[in-house]
Amino acid sequence: MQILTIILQIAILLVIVLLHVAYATYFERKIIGHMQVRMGPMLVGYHGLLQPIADGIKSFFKEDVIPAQADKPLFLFAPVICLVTMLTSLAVIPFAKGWVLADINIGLLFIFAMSSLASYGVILAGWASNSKYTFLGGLRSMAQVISYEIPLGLSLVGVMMLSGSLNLTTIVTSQGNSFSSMYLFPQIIGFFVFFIAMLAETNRVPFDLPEAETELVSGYITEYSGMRYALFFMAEYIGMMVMASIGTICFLGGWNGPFEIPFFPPFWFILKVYGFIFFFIWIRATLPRYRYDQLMELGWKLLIPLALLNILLTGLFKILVH
Amino acid sequence: MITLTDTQTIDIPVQSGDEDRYHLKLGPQHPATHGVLRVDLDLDGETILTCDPKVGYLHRGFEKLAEHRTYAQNIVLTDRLDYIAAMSNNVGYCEAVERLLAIEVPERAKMLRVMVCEMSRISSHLLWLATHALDIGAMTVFLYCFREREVLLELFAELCGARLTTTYTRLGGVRQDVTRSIMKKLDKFVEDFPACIEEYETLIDTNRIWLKRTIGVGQVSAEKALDLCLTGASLRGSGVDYDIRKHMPYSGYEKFEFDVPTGETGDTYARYRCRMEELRQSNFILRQCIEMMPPGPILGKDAPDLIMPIKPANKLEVDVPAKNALITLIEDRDVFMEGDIYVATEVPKGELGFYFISDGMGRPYRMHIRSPSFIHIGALSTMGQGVMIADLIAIIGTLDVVLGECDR
Amino acid sequence: MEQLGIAEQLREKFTGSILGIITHRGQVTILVDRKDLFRICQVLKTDHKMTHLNCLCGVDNLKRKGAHLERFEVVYQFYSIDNRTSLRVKAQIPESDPVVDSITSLWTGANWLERETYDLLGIVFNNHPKLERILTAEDWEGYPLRKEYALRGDKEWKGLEELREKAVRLRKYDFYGAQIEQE
Amino acid sequence: MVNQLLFLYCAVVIIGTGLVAVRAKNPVYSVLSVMVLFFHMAGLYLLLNAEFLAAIQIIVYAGAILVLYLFVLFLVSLRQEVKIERFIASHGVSTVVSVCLGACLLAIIPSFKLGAKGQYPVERIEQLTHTKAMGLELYSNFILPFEIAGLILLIAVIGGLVLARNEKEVNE
Repeated sequence: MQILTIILQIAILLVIVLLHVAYATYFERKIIGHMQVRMGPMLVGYHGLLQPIADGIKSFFKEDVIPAQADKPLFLFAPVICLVTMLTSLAVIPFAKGWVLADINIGLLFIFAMSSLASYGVILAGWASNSKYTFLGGLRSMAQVISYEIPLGLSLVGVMMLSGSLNLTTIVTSQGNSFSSMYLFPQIIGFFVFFIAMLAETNRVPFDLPEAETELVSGYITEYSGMRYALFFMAEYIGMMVMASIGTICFLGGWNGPFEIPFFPPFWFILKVYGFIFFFIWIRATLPRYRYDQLMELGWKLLIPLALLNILLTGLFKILVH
Repeated sequence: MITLTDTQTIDIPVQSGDEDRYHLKLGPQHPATHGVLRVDLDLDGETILTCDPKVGYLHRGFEKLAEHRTYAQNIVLTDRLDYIAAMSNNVGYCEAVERLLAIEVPERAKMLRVMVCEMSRISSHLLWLATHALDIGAMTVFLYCFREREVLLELFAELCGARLTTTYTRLGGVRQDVTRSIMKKLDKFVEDFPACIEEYETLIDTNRIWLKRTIGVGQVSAEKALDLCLTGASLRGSGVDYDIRKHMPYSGYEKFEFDVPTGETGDTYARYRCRMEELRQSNFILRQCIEMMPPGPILGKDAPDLIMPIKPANKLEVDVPAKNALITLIEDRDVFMEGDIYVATEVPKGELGFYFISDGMGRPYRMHIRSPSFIHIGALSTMGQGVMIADLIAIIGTLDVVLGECDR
Repeated sequence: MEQLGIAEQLREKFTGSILGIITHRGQVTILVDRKDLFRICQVLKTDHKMTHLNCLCGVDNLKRKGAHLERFEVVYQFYSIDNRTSLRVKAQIPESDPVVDSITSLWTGANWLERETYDLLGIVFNNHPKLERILTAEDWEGYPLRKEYALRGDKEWKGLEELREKAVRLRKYDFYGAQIEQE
Repeated sequence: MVNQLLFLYCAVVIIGTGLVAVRAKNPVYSVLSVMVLFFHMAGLYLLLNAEFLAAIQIIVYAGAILVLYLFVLFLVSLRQEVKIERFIASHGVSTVVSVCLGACLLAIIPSFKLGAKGQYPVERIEQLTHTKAMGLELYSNFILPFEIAGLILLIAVIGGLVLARNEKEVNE
């Protein structure tokens, strides 16, 4: 019985998240469209509202082209790795008090582990396609993941120190209810580092080097088509959502809001996540792309020292308070 | 299955020898090569060791073709050179032929030519800015530029019926006169455009990432730029004040007031600044055009007919194209004298030169097109050495090449 | 006229190598012996500040009659940005030995222009770093801009068939270069 | 019962993937099977309630170190690697070595004692949470070895930097 409930919960969560993914693409296109003096999708449904469904149907029925020279098992498996790891990390995210599939002690670490595994999908996709562009995309992704995992982890150490826990629910509750007690304010440096590292971790502009369109055609997904291409896309958007959720939980006080919303406790959480995603999209419409070495420089020479400084300051602060 | 004992030699490119090198053939189908340019790269990681551009995928043999068509028929070919600024090519070609055949052009036609030239310069620079920014990753500028370019292309369509392949000029003048509605729309465009330039600049000009990606990238000194035979904004970005509109004025450019912006550092950013300044200057010239447009005919009195003498009457050998084309022989005119001429015009991409040899017939004996893109791509192998892939893309963008013009 | 002055100076300096000076429509052309071409270009670049190479192209004179004309000529157009003067230099090249010195060491930009001339006309440039076909395919036959070359041929480029054959042949191998068993 | 079944599953998979890692002809597959192996190692840690260790196992070993291995693999010319003969030529030698190793492993089995002993039995860890228990232990009793390990790593990092820099200068 218990297993059945869990399966039901998982199913509900999956459906909701996948719908969100579908409509995140829609909103990305709409928002960027309006930022770029055009309309975005307009034809399918009222103001293109059914566009994501049409896209889904299209990519589902499209031919799945597998290059003759590709390493077939890995080529087929790579998008699945991406998607599964991203979906798995959803399990530990608390959407509201008690609204979490698995309230484990090391929630934060679990998400790190999953996101670092997602890079295997990218790397293997790049290698297995047996194309030079995908290979370079995979190499870039590897280097990027290795270098940005570190500041991403370090930026959250401050939060762990303040809350004294790796459990995501505890992190939210220890921030308290009021607006001013969000970790955003004591951890402003950490938030800055986290935000940039988060963009890099999800391969979004200005760090979209693994799939840099004008340099590497489409990077690691150059050879993919149809549903497998869509799987990568879904993984990217779920990654965005997971990262936005982590940002919300660790810095913006999770589901706490100025007042309680009856019957729907995750309201504030979802609102904050939407805010994050809007930022993602806004940045994509605005910024140019970094160069590979500049990206490395930013990661190693700016973000990691800043994150370490943040840890030091937080430690000093804790010592002084006690 | 893998069969380890099979080590037969086959043609699959297996890396061998120098393992540090990674060969990448960038293009000809690649979003950032502006057409069908292929660049053979030897990479060490992401750094380019050697860079070898390959062209010719769009070679249509215009120079050969031109020898079999009359001067007037060849105007159509010039549309297909730099298809982004066809007007400038039309004007450049006609200026050259008119110099060769000593044909007078009336004042109004000259002014109209300047007008369409500057319009196409703006449209070409807008496309350059759009794609250059897109290459570097800023996608919004792309659509902003296309918004303004659309106005210009619509004006072209209204003027001569085509947006890209205009064939607007004729030997001795232009094909169509402007209407009042065109002038009104152009006036509005000229009025609004400076604000648009500022809009683009607010988006990218002071962006830290943009500066990081452009300053110091693809740097060439003035001496090196001359050595590489760069022209246009690519040369002026290095600080050489060479603009054919000032140096060898054609089509009445000497009557206009405008500055030639030059850069100092010769890097991608300097060239970007130069072209942005050129947009302003072109707009200023357009303003003067609107104000100074003289009345009068648009076609000179001694403008030749579209039909031209193909053969001197005493020769009777007939070759294939003359048989197929519906061209009748008319009497020789004395303007068709033997001789050669090189006339260069300043097109958006740089110096577009036409070298003609006439043997006294209505067809060029030899037409050579000095296309800026061809020479700029030739410079790529020098400029692209030792940079990273992303920088190479930026350099291809900053050189502003069009492969139709390069391959001819 | 300044251009003529330069031409005269050159004639004094390279006696015997300057075969003639032609003025047409205000543009001055000097015909030079191909032996001294490189040195003349060098003098033009250094002494007369002709730093800008406008144009370099070859011409096939097969159907053009003239006392001074050989089968081919190579045309160089120079411009001095400082003095605002231009000059055209033509070197005559006989059919039997279509060779001329390369000026790539003076202008790197001449590299591709010379390659193009070689590609389309078959004029060989001495000391050129990489004299290969550029606009046409590597294994193209004939030189398209020569006057005897037909405007329209009657057969496909032979590389096309080879490519097709190669594509069929390589289909038999997999990622590791091993032979795929036929199904 | 469930725990024991899980342990059995993990152990079998670990042995299987370990064999695959050694036997696979394609080095990329070797690395990938090692990754699966690390996963099941993490599973074993989880069975012992050592969730922190499990997470670190995945983050550090699977997420970072194996990615580095892949990096190196991709940088060497892989297709040639695939074609050449395997590096151990004679099966005799390898058989002897592995039999000896197996014997060693079997010989130490009796010294294993079931159940965790000492200051931190499973119940205590469950109560404290593993992360906290480990942190307490590491930063109190084992602070000196911890610092020494950190120092050694620092030296390695500096050494790597120095080596990389020297090579660059030589190249220039």
